[in-house]
Amino acid sequence: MKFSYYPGCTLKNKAKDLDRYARACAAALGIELIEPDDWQCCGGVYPLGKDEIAPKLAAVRVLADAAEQGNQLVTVCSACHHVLKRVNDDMKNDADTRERANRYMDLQRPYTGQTGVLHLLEVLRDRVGFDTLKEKVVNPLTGKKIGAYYGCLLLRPGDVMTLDDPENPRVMEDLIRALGAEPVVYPYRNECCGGYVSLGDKELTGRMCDRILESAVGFGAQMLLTACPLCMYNLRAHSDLPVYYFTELLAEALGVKEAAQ
Amino acid sequence: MQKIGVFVCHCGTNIAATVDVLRVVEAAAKEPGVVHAQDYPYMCSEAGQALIASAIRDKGLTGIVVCSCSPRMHEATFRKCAERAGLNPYMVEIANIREHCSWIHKDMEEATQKAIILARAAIAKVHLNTPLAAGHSQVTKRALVIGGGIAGIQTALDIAEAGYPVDIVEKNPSIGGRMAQLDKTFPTLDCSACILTPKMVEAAAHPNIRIFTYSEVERVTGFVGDFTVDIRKHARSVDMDKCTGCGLCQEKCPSRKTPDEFNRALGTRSAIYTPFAQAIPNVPVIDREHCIKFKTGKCGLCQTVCAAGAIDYTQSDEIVSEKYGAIVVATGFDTIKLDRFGEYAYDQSKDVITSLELERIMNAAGPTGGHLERLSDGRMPREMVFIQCVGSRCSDGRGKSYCSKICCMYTAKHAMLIRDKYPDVNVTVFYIDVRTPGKNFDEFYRRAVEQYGVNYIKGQVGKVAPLPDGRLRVSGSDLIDGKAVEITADMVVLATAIEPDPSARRLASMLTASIDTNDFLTEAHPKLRPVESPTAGVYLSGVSQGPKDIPETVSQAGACAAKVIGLLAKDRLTTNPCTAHSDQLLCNGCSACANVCPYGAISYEQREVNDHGVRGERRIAVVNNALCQGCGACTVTCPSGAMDLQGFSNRQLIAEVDAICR
Amino acid sequence: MQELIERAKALLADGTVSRVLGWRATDTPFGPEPAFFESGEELNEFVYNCFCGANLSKYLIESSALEGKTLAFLKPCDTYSFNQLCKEHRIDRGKTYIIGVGCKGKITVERLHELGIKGILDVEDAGDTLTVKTLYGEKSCPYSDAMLERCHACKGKEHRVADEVIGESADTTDTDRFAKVTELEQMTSKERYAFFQAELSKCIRCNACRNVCPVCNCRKCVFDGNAFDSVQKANATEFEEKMFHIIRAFHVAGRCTDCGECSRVCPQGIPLHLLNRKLIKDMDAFYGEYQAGEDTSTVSPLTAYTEHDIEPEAGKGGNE
Amino acid sequence: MSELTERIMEISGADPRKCMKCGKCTAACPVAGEMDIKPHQFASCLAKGQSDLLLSSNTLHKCLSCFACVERCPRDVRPGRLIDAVRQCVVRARGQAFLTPEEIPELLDDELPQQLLVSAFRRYRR
Amino acid sequence: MSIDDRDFRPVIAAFCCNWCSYAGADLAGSSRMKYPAEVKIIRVPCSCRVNPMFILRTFEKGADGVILCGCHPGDCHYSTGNYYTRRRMASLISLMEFVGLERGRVRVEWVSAAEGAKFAETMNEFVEHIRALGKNTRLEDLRCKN
Repeated sequence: MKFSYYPGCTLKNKAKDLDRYARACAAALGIELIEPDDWQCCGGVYPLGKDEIAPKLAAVRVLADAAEQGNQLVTVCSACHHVLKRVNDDMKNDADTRERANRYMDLQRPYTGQTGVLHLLEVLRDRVGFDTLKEKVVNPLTGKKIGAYYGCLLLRPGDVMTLDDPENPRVMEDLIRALGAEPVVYPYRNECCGGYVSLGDKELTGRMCDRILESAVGFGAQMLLTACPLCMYNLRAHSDLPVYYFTELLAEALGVKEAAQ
Repeated sequence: MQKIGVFVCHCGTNIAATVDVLRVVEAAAKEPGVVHAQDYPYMCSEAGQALIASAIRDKGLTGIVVCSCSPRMHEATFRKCAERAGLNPYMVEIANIREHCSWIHKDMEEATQKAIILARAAIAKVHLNTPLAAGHSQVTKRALVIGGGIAGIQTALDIAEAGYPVDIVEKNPSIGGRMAQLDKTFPTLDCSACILTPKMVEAAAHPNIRIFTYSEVERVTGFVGDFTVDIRKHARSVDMDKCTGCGLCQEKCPSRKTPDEFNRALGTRSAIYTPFAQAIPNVPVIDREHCIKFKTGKCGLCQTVCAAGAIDYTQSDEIVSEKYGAIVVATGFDTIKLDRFGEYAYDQSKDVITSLELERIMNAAGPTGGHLERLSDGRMPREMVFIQCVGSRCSDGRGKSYCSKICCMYTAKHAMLIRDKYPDVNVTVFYIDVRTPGKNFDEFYRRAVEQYGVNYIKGQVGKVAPLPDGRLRVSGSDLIDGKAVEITADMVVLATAIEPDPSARRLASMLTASIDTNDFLTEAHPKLRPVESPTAGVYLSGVSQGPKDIPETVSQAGACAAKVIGLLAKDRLTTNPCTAHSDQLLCNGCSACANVCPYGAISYEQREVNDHGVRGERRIAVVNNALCQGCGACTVTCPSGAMDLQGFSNRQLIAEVDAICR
Repeated sequence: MQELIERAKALLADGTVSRVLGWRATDTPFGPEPAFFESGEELNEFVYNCFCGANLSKYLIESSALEGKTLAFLKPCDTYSFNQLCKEHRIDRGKTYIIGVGCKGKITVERLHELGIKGILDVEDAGDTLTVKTLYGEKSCPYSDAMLERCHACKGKEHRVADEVIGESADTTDTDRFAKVTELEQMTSKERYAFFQAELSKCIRCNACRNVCPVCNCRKCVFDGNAFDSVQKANATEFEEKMFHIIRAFHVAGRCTDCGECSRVCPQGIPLHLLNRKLIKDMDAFYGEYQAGEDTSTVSPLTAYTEHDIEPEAGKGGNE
Repeated sequence: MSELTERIMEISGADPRKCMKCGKCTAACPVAGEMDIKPHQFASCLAKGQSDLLLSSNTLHKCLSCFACVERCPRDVRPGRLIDAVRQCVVRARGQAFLTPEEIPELLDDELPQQLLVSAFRRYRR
Repeated sequence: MSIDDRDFRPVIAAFCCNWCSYAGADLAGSSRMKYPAEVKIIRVPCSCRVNPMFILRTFEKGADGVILCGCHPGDCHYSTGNYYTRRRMASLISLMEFVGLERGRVRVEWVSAAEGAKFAETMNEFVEHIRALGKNTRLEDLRCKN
C-alpha cells in the first residue's frame, strides 16, 4: 500500500505527535507514506465562498501532485482532511472552480478531482481492515474505556466527507475495539469543541467543551481520542481527562510508540 | 387528396392570450388539402363540437385537426364528436397548442409561429391517416385487489356488494394492514380494532370475496378486461382447512425470540404465529426462517400438540393463475428508515420511538399491555417530547420532500390520549406547521392545546442527546421566542415520514403502471381521474397513491370500487386499433420483431405470396391485433420496413418531421 | 483444388446435392466469381485459390427456395455469415451441404498495385511469398502484404459450421481490427467529419456494398421503397450518401459479422467497414463481446437488454 | 432583490428561499445562544431582502463553521454558508477585521496549534 | 459572422413517448414552466417507436438538434420498449459522433409523467447547448434550403 501523505503545518509543529505516530504505525502496517517535496499549508479552513479560488489553490497543488504520482492522498489532521476533501470535491463537481483553478495553476495536465482523499482512519478501516489491524496489535489496550471525539470537521458535511454516518459515527469506536479497549459511545462526540473561537473567547469554548466532557465522562470515558490538533488544544485546556491523538494509542497498541519517540 | 378541416380553440384566454388564434386559422387555411378552418372560444363545449360536426357533414371533411389542449385531455372527446358526425374517429389529429405552446411561452409572436407549425405538422399527419376500426375484447368479470389493509378491504367489499367476485392478495398472514396496528383513530378516538375487525370479518364471510393471505403477485400479463395474474401462495405449513385456530401450537412453540413485526419489533413472537388475536384468517403460519424444525430438523412440537393434525411441514409454495378484468393496487405504506437521521438518536436510545411504535405501546394488546412506559427501564415517563416532520418535507435527500399528511393529527391524538390517561405527564410537541385540513380536525388539535394543556412549540429539534442518567436532552428552537430551547425528556416520539410500501415499485413494473419519484403510483389525472392509473384497468386505492388518513382512504376506496364496477359491468371493450401490421411483400421473416415484442403478439406463418406476379412460399410475420398494444418496438427492429404501426406510421411521423423542419 | 472438385462431383453423382456453389474462373486470373454448378462437367471450371475472397453464403438464400440440397464451399469466416442467415431464417440449413475449405488468408490484386507492382500478368502462390509475373519481369512480396484487410483481422481457423472440412486453415490475425476506429476516435470531431465527408462523397451509389453484404438481404431495401419516403434518388449531396451508409450500417448492426465484403467490393475504395466496426466495437464495450454468426441462437445485442445498460450519453463516439 | 442579497446568494451558492422556517439550524447550533441574530433569522432576513441588518451582527464572528446546521437542514439551505457569505461581504467591503494583528500576540499561548491561528486569520480577516 | 448566425434560432424536434414524457411536457405546460419555442414535440406511443431513420431525416430536413424522451428504464408503459431504445440510441449517438456530428446534437432523456420540471429544465438546457453548437451545417441537406 502506497499513498501520498500530507502532514499539514500543525503536524510539523505543535502536533508532532500526531504525525510521528502516524508514520510509525503506517510503517508497522506496511503502508508507505510519501510526503511531497514542497507542500504548502492547506489554509486550515475550507473557503466557503463559491468565488474564493485563490485560497483553494494550495490544496489543489497537493491534490494535483498526488495525481501526478498516481497516488491517493492520505492525511491525519481533521482540518487538512476537511479542506482537501472538499476542495477536491469542488474540483470534481464544480465546473467553475475547476476551470478557474486550472487556469491559475497552469499544470502540465489539468486537474479534475481524480485524486482520492483519505483520512488515515479510512485507510485503517477500508484498506487495512480492523480485523487485520487487531491481529497486529501486540499491546492490547485492555481495560481502557475510551471515548472517541470526532468533532465537526471530520464528518460534516456528510455528503462530501463520506467518512462515516455524520450523526452516529463508529469508525473510531471500531478502531478502539480493534486495539483491545472498550469504546464509550456518547452523544456529544460529534459536536463542535469551539474551534478557533478559543483565540478570543475562552469562556465560550470552555462551556462547549464542558458539555462534551460531561457527556463523555458521564458515559464512563477514562480518556478521549481525537484526530484534530485544535480539538486537542481546546479539550486539554478544559479537561482533567487525558486526551490522545488516535495515532498515539494506535502506536502504543502496535508496539511502536517507544521507537517513534 | 383529403378534405381537411382545421378547428382552432381559444380555450378562453388559455390559448388566445398568447397565441393569435386568427393567424393560426389563416395559416392553416393555406395548407394543401385544408378546405375549412375556423376558431371558437371553447372547441370542447357542446357548441364547439356542434361546429365541428356540421363542418364535417356540410363540407364532406375526410379528416380534421383540432388545435387545442393536449390530446391526453380531449382527443377522445373530439374523436367521439367526429364519429357522431359520420367521420372515422381515427381521422382526427390534435395539435397541442396549449400545454405545449401557449402555456409555456410568453411572447405572442413566438407562440403564434409555433402554434402554426404544430398545426401544420398535424395537418401533414392527417393527410396520411387512414380510417381505423377498433376491435373488441371480452371483460373477465372478476377483480383483483392487491393489499388487504383498510383500503383493499373497503374496495373489495364495495365491488363484492355490487355482485362481482373479488380476490384480495395480502402478503402478510392476516388482512388488516396498518390500521390493525393502530390504537385509536382521529378525530373521534374510536378504537381502531373495534371499527376495523367487523369489516375484516365481513370480507372473509362475503360469498364474492376470496382472500389469499401470505401471498404475493408474481406475474401479470394481459391488458384491461383480460389480465392473467400469477399469485404465489407462500407455504403456510398449516392446513387452512383443518386448523381450528385454537392457538395451542403458538403457546407451545419453543422458538419465541423472533422480533414481532406486528408490534414493530418491540416484542417477540413464536415461530408459528398469527400476527394478532383478531387475525383473519385465524390460521397461523410457520416462519420457516426461525422454526427449529426447519432449521435443525428436530422439534415438531406443534405437530404433536395439534389435535386437528393441521401442521404440514411438507407444504410448498403454490402458484395460482387467475384471470381478472381489473386490478386494484392498495399496497399502503410503511414508515421510513431513520438511519440517516442520527441526530434524533433513534438507534442510540430505546426511549426514542416512532409514532407507530407508540401506537403499539398504547394498545392494550401491545408489548406493554397498553401501559405507557419507557422501553429501556419500564419506568413511566414524566416528560414527553414529540417531534414533527421527521423525514417529511425534507428536500436534502435524506428524507421525503412531501408532507406525510397524517402526523399532525395523530400526534395531537397521542398527546391528548396521554394527557387524558396520565395527567402528570408533560407533553411537548415541536412542530413546524400544524396542518389540520379536514372535518373537525382543527377543533381536535385545539382541544389538545386548550383542554389537555399540550405544550406546542413552533420550531424543529436539532439534536436528541441521551444523557448518562438515561434521560434525553432535546435541543430545539422556539421560533416565536426566537431562541434555542432545551428540554430534558424521558421519552421522545418521532413523527416519522411515511413512504409507499417497498412492494409498490416491483408491482408497478409488473402492471406497467407509472410511479412518481417517490414511488407513489401516478393517477391518470391528478384532479379528474384520481383513482385510475394511466394504465387501463389498473386502479389506485389508499396510500399507494399518496399520503392520506383513514376517512380519506375509505372514500377513495369506494371511488375506486365504483370505477372497477363500471368496467366490470361492460360486456366488452373496444380495443386500440393503433396496432402493428406487417407488409407481406416486404417481410423477410427474420424474427427480429418477435424478439422485441413484449406481448408475444407476433408469430410466423409460411404463406404463399404473390410478389408482382411471382408466387412463392414465404415466412411472414403476423401480428395478433388482440395482443398488440401498439408500442412500435417491432417497427424499428425491422430492417426492411415491413412492420409499421397504424396511427403512428413511418410516413405519418416523417410527415410531421418534415412539417416541423419546413 | 482437385480434391474439392472430386468431392463435389461425387456428391452430385450420388444425389446428395443437386447443385454446387463455388467459384468459377473468369477472364482475369485475379477475379474468380461465385457460381452455381449443376453437373460434373460444369465443375471443370471450378477454381479455388488465393483470390477466392468472395463470401458465398448470401447465394444460399436464393438456392434455399430451390429443390434439393446445395453444396457450398465456405471458408472459416464465411461460416459466420452462413450462421447469421440461418438465424434469420433466410437460409434453410436442411437444404445445404457445407464443405469447409482451408484458408490461409485471401489476397487482392489491388493490394499489389498499392505495393507498386505494375503490369501484373500472373500471380503464383509460393507459400509465404507471392511470385508476381509482370510485364517488367518477376517480382515477389510477402503473402501477407497482399492480403485483404479483413484477413489481417481473421476470425480464426475454425469453421463454425460444416458437414465436412477439406484443407488446412490458418489464423492470419496480425492487427487489432479496431485500430483504425480507435485512431478515428482520437481525432477531433471536425477531423472525423472531414474524413468521412471525403470518403463518403466518393460514393457513386452503385449499391455494390448492399448487393454483396450477406445480411443486406431484404426482399426490398427501404431505400428502394417509399415506406420511409426515402425512394432511391441520384446522389445530390454527400449528406444523402452519409445517410444511406449510416442507415445501412445501423440496419446491419448486431447482424454484421464483419466479413469486410462491403469494403472489398467498393469500386471507389471507401472503407465502409469502419462504420460497422465502430458499431461492433461499441456494442462489445457496452454490452459485452458479441460476434454475429458465431452460432444460430444468440440474439443480437440490439434486440436484447439488461435492466442496467449504459445510458445513451454523448461522448462515446470519439473526441470532441 | 438588493445587490447585497444577490451577492450573498452568489458567494454562498445557497438559496434562502428554500427555507421552510423550521428552525432546525438554530436548534442544532452549539452557539445559537451567543448570537444576536440566530441562523434561521439569517435565512429569513435574506429571503426578505433585509440583508443589511446582518452586516453588523455578532453572529458573523460567533459562527464556528461546524456545519451542524448545514448537515441537519432539511431543505438544503445551508445556513452556515449564508453566514459566511455575509461575513465575506463585510470583510471585502471594508477590509474590516474582527481582530487586528496587534491584538493577537497577547492572546497566544505556548500550546496553541498553528491550525488555530491560520483558521482564525482566515475567518476573522481577509 | 453572418446575420443568420447572430440571430440563430435552432430547429429542434423532441420525440416524446405518449405515456411519460409527453405527459411530462403537458405537466410542464400546466405548471406554466417556460422553455424555448424552438422545441417542437412529436408524439410517439413509446420511445422505442422512434426509428433512427426519423432522426436522420430530421437532420436532413434542417433540424439542429433532436431529443428523444421516454419513460425511465423500468417504467415503460409497454414494459420493455425503452430498454431497446436505450441500446439503439447508445449505438446511434456514438455512430453519429463517430462520423463527425458535434457532441450533444442528439440526446436521450428519461422524463416521467410527474417530471414536468425536469422536462422544462431538460429542454432549456438542450436548446442552450444547441445554440452554443450553432447551425447544423455538417448534416443538413443543402437542397432543402430555398
